[in-house]
Amino acid sequence: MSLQHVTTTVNGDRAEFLCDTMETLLDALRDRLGLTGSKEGCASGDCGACSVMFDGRLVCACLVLAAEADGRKVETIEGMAGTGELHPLQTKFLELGALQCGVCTPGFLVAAKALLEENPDPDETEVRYWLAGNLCRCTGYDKIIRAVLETAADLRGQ
Amino acid sequence: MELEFTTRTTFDKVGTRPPRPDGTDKVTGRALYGADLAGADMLVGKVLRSPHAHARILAIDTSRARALPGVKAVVTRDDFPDIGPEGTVKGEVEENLWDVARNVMARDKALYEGHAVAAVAATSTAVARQALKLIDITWQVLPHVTDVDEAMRPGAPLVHEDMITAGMDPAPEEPSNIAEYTRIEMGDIEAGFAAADVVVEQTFRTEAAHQGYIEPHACVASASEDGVAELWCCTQGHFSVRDMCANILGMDLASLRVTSSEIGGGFGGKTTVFLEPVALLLSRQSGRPVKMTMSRDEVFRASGPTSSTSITARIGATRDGRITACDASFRYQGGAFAGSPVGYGAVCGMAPYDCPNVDLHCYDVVVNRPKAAAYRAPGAPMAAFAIESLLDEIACKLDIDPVELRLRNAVKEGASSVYGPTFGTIGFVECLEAARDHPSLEAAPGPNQARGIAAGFWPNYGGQTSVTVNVNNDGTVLVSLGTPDIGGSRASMCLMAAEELQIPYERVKAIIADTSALGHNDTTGGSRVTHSAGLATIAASRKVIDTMKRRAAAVWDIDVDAVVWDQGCVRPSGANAGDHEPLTFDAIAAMAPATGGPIAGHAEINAEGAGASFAVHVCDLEVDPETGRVTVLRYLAVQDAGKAIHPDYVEGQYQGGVAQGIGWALNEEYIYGSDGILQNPGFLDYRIPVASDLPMIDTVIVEVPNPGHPYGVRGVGETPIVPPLAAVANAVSRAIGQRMTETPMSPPRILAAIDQAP
Amino acid sequence: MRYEAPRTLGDATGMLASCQGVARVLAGGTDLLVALRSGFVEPELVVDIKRIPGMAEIVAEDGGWRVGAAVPGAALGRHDGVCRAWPGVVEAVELIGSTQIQGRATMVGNLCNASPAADSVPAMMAAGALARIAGPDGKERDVPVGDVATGPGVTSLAPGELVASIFLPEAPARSGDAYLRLIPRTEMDIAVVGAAVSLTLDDGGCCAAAKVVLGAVGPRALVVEDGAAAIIGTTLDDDSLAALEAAASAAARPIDDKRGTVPYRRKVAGVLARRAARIAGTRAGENR
Amino acid sequence: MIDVRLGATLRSMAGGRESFPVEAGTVGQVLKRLQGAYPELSPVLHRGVAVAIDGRIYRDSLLQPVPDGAEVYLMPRVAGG
Repeated sequence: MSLQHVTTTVNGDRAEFLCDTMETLLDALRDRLGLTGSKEGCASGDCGACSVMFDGRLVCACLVLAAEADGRKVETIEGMAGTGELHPLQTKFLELGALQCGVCTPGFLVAAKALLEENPDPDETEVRYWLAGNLCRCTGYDKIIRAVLETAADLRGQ
Repeated sequence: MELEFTTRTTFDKVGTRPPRPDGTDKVTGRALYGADLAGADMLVGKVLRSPHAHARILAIDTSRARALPGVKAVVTRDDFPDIGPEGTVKGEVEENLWDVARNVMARDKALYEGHAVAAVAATSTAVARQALKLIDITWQVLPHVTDVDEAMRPGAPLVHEDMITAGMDPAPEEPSNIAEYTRIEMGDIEAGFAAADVVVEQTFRTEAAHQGYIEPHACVASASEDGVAELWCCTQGHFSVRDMCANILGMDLASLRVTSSEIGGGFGGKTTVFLEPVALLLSRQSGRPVKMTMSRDEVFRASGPTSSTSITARIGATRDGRITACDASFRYQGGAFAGSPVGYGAVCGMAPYDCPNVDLHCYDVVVNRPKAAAYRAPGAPMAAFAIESLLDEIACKLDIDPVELRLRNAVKEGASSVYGPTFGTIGFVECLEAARDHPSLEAAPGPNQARGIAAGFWPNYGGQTSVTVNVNNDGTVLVSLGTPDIGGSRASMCLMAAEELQIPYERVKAIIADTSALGHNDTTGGSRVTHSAGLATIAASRKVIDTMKRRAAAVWDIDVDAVVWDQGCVRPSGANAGDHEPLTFDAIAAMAPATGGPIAGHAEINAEGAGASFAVHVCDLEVDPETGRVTVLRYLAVQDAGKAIHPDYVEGQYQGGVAQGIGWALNEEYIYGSDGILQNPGFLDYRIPVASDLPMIDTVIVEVPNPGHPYGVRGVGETPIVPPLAAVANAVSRAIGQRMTETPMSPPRILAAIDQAP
Repeated sequence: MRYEAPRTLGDATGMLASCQGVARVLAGGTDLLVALRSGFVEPELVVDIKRIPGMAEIVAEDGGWRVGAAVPGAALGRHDGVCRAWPGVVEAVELIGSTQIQGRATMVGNLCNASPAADSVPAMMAAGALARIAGPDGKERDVPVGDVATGPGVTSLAPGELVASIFLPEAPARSGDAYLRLIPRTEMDIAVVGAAVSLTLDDGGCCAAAKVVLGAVGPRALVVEDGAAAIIGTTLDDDSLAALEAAASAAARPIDDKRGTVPYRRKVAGVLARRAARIAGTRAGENR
Repeated sequence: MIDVRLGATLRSMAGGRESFPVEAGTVGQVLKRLQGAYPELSPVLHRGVAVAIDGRIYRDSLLQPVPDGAEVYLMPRVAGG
């Protein structure tokens, strides 16, 4: 079985790997590049734990073939914090206790960041529907939704 | 236990909401969970699972798989030692190891669809998958049964041909699928019903739910030639994993070191082993590290969901709403092995109420489904569904407010509980009053809307715990715990250590140590950790203080009785102790090397004194009368926490339990076809609530201190999932004017009930 | 499995045609990757069409819109022209999965997956959409969207053919469309029942033309002629909507499965058709 | 003298009898003397029990003192999720 050579950009840096054509982007990120912040919760696009940005669009990395990443731009949770500084969403999640076990948290953060970039002033319903593809089994979502709404307000300077 | 205390009520740090010590790693993706470890030369392990609900395994031929290039190990039932029905139990395992060993790998029969029958380790996932296809099994398919009531009928297919019901006098002569019968009796049931003015009776059914943790089971095993092995896995209890694996594989406890990874949710489902013994065997056979992860589909088919149940209950009450009698039959299936939580369910259902006459019959039933594991307050939500629904029916019949009805019957300190002992200090009445007085009850339900109220109870427990508190020379403190942190317990332990040591919270860090670093720790579960690990952390911190007092006294050359611990400093106890400047915590820490070496405290305890926890939930919802769809509009969870150490994570437990309970009530279920095959082993059709399904979940933390803990802590994790099935059912029933008696209350079921309404 | 990402439509159809074994087209991949992962399909060849120029574009054509096969739902939902003309089609596409799925899933993929419960198909059919099919001989043909899926998982596409785009025609003045589905949750589920209605009002506010299409109540999306007849010539008053409801329930040919029962689907098909017609009517009234 | 009572859950396993008097000063002594004096309790003890003393539940504390005249119940052991 010959492997596919893929050259891509991950969190702003050029990345290269060899992969089987059956491998998903999630497999490649985790197993080829050692970026294990994106989690596999279902491998069917139903839980959102592997949410990443793919050429500027929010996607589940488990539903993208690794080979598709050639020449594309991938952004993962590992690239969310600046140098020595957390993203405001990350800070707010910590401040409000918006995580328990934490395994869904990277996916929520990537998805929430995408939301605020597109809609800086979402209401509660918009946040809930935008994040409906991210399953959390611990928190009942309450503190997560609050954290996103409060971060949005902070970023708007309110 | 040697720790002497009076429960304190004023705190400096406890009750605040600082960020958790493990938080930054979790928001940046650095935290390592079960599937995140990679080792050099690591193999991939995969399990072959039964496609049949019930089948005898006549032969297993692995020769074609072994011949496939890249396959490094293949294990089947033949590779497991026979531990015998009594087994040699080392360590603190409480599960029946004979059953666990057979659940991990099928022996003569596959007992459910998904039951493991063989496993391989190979150089890649693709090769491992290919190898599974090359294992040839000769099956003799047998009749199966997956429904609890059908399994109890005479003539039902027998899951275990030789199972004789325990607990019956005289013992039955014929085998059946009833593993155990238990009867719980108090008072005079006939007199109780004779005294009743109103009697309600119903049969209720609940379908099995899965814990639904987002992280599938995963582990990495590495066995070396000298018989020593290491295991990394996501678990609620790595000491129990060590004990179970060692016993199943015939190893010494000291030869197996288990490290718990970060854990992506458990809710009781990660209290046993599935992959771990198999991975150890594959590693032993191949001489290489082996990683195994379950797919989501395997999690549903082959880990441990909760029981499905069938409950017939009858409650009598006087005209003024005093409960006089309750009799009930609880039928819980525990999957393919004995051990459903029927007994807990039965006592938890009635525990909140002062009912003098009780007669409960409990049946633990086996069926061709995966072995049930614990799920948050095991057994209690289903029983509460039945009991709290009947109380709602009584409230409707007598036209009494449902909170008022419960207040009239609520257990108080000194009441005798249905499971025996007299209640100590409890906060049920306080919870009911807080719910009654909450502003969210002021809104009157609109058309097609209604409000449902239900209560819940969980006894909580303590258990064995070892904690070490190490003081560094710079005055920072490290707490080593042996209880995996599922929901923020490291933050709570740091708060309690900081409170005792009177140092800033930021100066305390906590880790989960592996099995070689601490004495035995019971599993994280039963809502025990904040109570028991908290007790141990406090005890260990007090030993640190004792040592610090001795060191300061020695430096001052005065008697240790002449110093006191005050505001994070050691001071002379009075004028005649001499004139010494107080020594701060940091100063004594800095002097440690020169005053006798490292300062540490440790505590190895068996925590007792767990305080029972009660909750009252209020659910407002709307039913679409044309489609049967339910929209939850408002939800209030009131619960006694004793003392909330870190209120964010207490609220989080309430909200999380509510969300799981709402999911179970409305949509979550195991759906079996007539072929005994699970039809919805994925998050698409096993419908756990998504963010847009739920409203904000209001919480009220009631604090009636538990006298069994120095800070008054009660466990909080289990109780919040007990009331929601009933709270939702009571609301739906009131909205449509028809009593709902089955979960899930899916749109088709509600529409059918509406169509049947008079 | 061979993965190819051709740069022209001709290359794509050529690869598909010359493949001896199972070949699959990869657009959004939200169905294909799940099938691959579960072992449900084991293709010899996967042809990724996203690198073909124009595939991810929406262009104006004859007063309507041509939507490329690789346009994800997220892009369609942000296209003002399509949103204005066919809000029902857009809402149907946007109901497919989560935000993450919307970043990938395409209308054409939803069509070619040929699920009886596909959300966008009834809405496209009600809108009179055409699928442009490209073949290995370089020829293209346009067929009504309703003719692509022939049964669960089966399409009328010949070997080597693929659907290159969907044409949404010009929306007539005073017209409106709507799509509703029933799922137990609010998101992330497969439709238990879906109902699309597209209609046009005359100057007097009477319904001059209508199409009613149901999803998930038959082996493929069902056109309910009797339902349309029940509202044409009416002002969408309660009685005509009740007649539409009855016609939709009567036309439904559902099965019992893990997602719903026959009587439930039958009843809800009527309810949703009625509700969708009311929304479409309101939209038509606002659309001058 | 301590009057050990069986919680309702266990009573049916021991022939229905509720009360078992023993002389004992600790939980361990209670269990040992029950075993010797009341053979009908062996299925209960074999199953594993927790002991409630004046309303507080002890699972494994054989050394726990039992005050004379205390309310002592045997109960099934409780775990959880």
